Amino acid sequence: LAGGAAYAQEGPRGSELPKQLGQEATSDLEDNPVILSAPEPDARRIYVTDPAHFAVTTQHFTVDGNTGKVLGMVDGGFLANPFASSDGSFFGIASTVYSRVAKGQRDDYIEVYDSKTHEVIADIDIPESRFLVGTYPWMTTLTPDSKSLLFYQFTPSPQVGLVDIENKKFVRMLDVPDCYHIFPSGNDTFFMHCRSGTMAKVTFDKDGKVEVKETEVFHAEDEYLINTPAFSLKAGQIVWPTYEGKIFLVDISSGEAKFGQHFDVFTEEEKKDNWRVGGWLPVAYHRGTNEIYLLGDQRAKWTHKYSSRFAFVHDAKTGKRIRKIDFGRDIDSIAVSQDDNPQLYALSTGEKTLYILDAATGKEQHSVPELGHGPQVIIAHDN
Amino acid sequence: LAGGAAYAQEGPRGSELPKQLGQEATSDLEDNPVILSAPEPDARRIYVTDPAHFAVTTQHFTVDGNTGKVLGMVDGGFLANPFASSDGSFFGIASTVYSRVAKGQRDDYIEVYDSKTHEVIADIDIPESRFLVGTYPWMTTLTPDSKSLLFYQFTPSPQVGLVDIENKKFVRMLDVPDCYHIFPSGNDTFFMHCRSGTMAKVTFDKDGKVEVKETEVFHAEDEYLINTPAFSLKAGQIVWPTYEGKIFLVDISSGEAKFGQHFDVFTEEEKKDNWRVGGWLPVAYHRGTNEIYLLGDQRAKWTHKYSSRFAFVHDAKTGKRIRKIDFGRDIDSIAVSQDDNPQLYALSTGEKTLYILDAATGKEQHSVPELGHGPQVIIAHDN
Amino acid sequence: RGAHAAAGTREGWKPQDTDVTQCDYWRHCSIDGNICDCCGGSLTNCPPGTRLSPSSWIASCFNPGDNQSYLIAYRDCCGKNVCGRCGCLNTEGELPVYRPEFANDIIWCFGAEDDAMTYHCTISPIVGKA
Amino acid sequence: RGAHAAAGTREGWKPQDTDVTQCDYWRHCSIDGNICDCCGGSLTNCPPGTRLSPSSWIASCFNPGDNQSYLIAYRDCCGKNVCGRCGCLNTEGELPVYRPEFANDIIWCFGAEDDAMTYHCTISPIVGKA
Repeated sequence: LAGGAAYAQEGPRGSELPKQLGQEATSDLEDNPVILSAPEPDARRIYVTDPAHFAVTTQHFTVDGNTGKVLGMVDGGFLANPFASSDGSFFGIASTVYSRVAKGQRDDYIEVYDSKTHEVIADIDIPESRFLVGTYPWMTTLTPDSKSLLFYQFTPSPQVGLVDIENKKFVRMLDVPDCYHIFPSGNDTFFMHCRSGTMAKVTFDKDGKVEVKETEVFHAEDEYLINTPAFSLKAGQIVWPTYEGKIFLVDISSGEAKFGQHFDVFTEEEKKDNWRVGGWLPVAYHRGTNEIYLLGDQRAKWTHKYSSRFAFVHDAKTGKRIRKIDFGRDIDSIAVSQDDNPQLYALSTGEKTLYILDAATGKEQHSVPELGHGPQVIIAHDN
Repeated sequence: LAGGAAYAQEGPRGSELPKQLGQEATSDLEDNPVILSAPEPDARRIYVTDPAHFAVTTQHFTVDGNTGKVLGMVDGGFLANPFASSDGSFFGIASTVYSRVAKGQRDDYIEVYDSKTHEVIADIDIPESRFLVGTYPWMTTLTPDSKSLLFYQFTPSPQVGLVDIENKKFVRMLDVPDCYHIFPSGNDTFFMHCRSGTMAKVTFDKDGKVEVKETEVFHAEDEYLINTPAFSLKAGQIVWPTYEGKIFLVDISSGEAKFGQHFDVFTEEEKKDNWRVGGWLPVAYHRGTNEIYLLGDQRAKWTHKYSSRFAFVHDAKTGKRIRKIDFGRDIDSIAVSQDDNPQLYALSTGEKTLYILDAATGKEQHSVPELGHGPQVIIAHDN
Repeated sequence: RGAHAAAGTREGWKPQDTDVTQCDYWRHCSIDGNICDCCGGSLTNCPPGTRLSPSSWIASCFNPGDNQSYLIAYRDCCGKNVCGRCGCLNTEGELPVYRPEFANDIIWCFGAEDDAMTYHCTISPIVGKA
Repeated sequence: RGAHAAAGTREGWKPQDTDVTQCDYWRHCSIDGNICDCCGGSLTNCPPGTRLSPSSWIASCFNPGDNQSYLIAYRDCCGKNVCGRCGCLNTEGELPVYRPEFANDIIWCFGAEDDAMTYHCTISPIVGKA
């Protein structure tokens, strides 16, 4: 045993089968283990993102609403933004990692996964400048044809990054005004909401030429639009609540921003009883029935990001209340499946648990515990 | 606003001050914030490591036993091993990170921190082959002069990596027999425990020539030595309990392995009442008083890694029991400070809380909650 | 409190001015993250090994101790993974992201040394009377 | 159970053979980590996107269903961060690291594709009767 054997030229990889163990380490099995694939996504396939209270690694769980089972998961870096193609073929994240856990060399990238195998089908380098903020769904958005991805940059100046998903490469940064969120209405057009209170229509061509057209101001300065509106890419409809429960509707399906008739979810009486909006994703929109779901509770002013125990269901057209759902617990985020018999997904960040309810009756169908450290976001393909 | 400004040649870094905010973002302050330094370490400066149940990032908390305050923390990668220089000037970790969170390019490295500023004073690349196993303190060990670090490699074959901490560079891998753990007795000599039940003395010279000498077998095959013995580098004393509470003593201070008189912590009667060892770090050794602390409880066989509610204090020389401490709660790991008025550190992985007791009376002095997700390891400089 | 950020309650903000490590300490009225005092820093200083951000979001917080309101310029301490201790989410006067200087979901490490942009904890220095 | 690995209890191992997602399922008698069935895999298959390890540690587990003991060859599914669901620590017959083939603290991903060595979850296939 004396003497050090020449250390192999190509260093050890630390993943080889240990020579000193030999056969004991690899047994023949009665079972024949394989790596599973998730089923083809349907309208009830959802992804739950755990930003883990600003931790440098995040988890993105694939959940089947029909069974309440976790189908798989992918890893993201710091404040990774999830996205999912409307045709269900892929999903992905815009992510940020560092060479030494939370310091050293920063690397931003887009990772795209096959929605069944969860294998990486694209890993696209982007400039290290995507906006690092609490996870809002509409800051990183695919174009309707799922061929391009748009991500927001806040500093050094407002820009939107264009990524060619199909050819797996970053294209360019587009200059935009001091505006936020990205709502595509076409494959070369998206809308943003600006500090001034307007909507900006941004059009870009193959050579990077950008045209910007802002609408008139459509909400008062003290009508604070929450950071996490509901948006249906397929319907071209933005449902944007304020802290106090006023709903602004912006229809971009025509390629122009058309403001629908805004309405208040809470009655004057409810307002007097301090009913207000509250949660991380407190609003969801069901395309088929044109119904809006809004998380609300009796609460003091400035508690707009805390959980709520009730969801108010309103008709987007008439603004009328249709029903009210009592969760009987604190819920931070909601979403709905877009099928004709929709499920209501209700996520408790504190309990790290997703509750799956029948959206019509409010009856609980499944609960999915242990979803990371602080899950907050729910997205779906069919949107 | 029309037209895309030329995208700056040297891409945005995403960390600049946002131009669109200007002054609003940087205010003059009444207070004058600075970055603090921790005080000079004393015997009660300890480091608590949170392997976080096999997560790819770990946290290593610096705690002051005197005040029960967290003084700072450093980030590690997957199953990072902590170490601390016996002179208190630095501490560090042996760590493993990946380019895409948990996959992609693996990078193993040693990071060394100034024990006051917690700034990185060395970042040393090593082969990507350090042993990935639950965190055992004595798999990564500094030599007595704190100038070299030795880390264990399990695969492709048993080797020990030699790192020149002083000159901040990896030196070489040393071939060793099928043995585990690294207990240095000198700056060119360390002891290991082998599968065969012997201790191996490994000596290495400047040119990498390795001499190995094994002792006789010193314990029976069914006397299972736990993975986390206590070791005093300064006293050259290994305190190695078995699952059933038999203590083997190995004194390497002379440069040879001298087996002391082993003894049983539990009496025949206690054994009949199912008293057995249990915990992650269930044993601690106080140099000055030559006292051994061992976690134990009434438990079924094969529950050796689960928590215990009691610590048994025995004199290493005579084997006699001196006292028994009742924690009144489940404790997974213990350590003691080496000063003359020692503190007993009792860590609950489930509660993520460190309890700091007077080692003599068992009286609780401080408790330090919220230490990550699953803290298991406690180390100190003065050892 | 678990490592989970203890969000404030629907009852609303009821500040105290005695314990800086609690989420209801008056200066933390619009903090979103971890109190640096619990991470090796202090009310107004960053922990060892972090990078101090020169930029900040602001909020006006009422001090029950002297019945005055003060402008707080929350500074992030960056370059380390999140501290995980004393996690708080308070939103007194917190505005949406399109009013960034009042928005506390943003990683406010802009301008810190080494381009540090990972979030560790937050300090609550005073600018002056509100 | 929280994400914290639910260690077995001092009372000892009391296996059941009805619910594979619980830590006391008989095949999990010496598992240290997460049950793949809770992570998108199954009792004997890895979740999507992971890498199946060809190597394993082994244990003999008693099946209360048929009063037989079986040799289980625990295989890790690798290449992703830890699943975090259904965390378990059981140590029936678990031996120290110097008897590695019976030791369950080791990351048993040796030989998996792409040199994957990060731990995600564990499956419990049978080798045969013990």
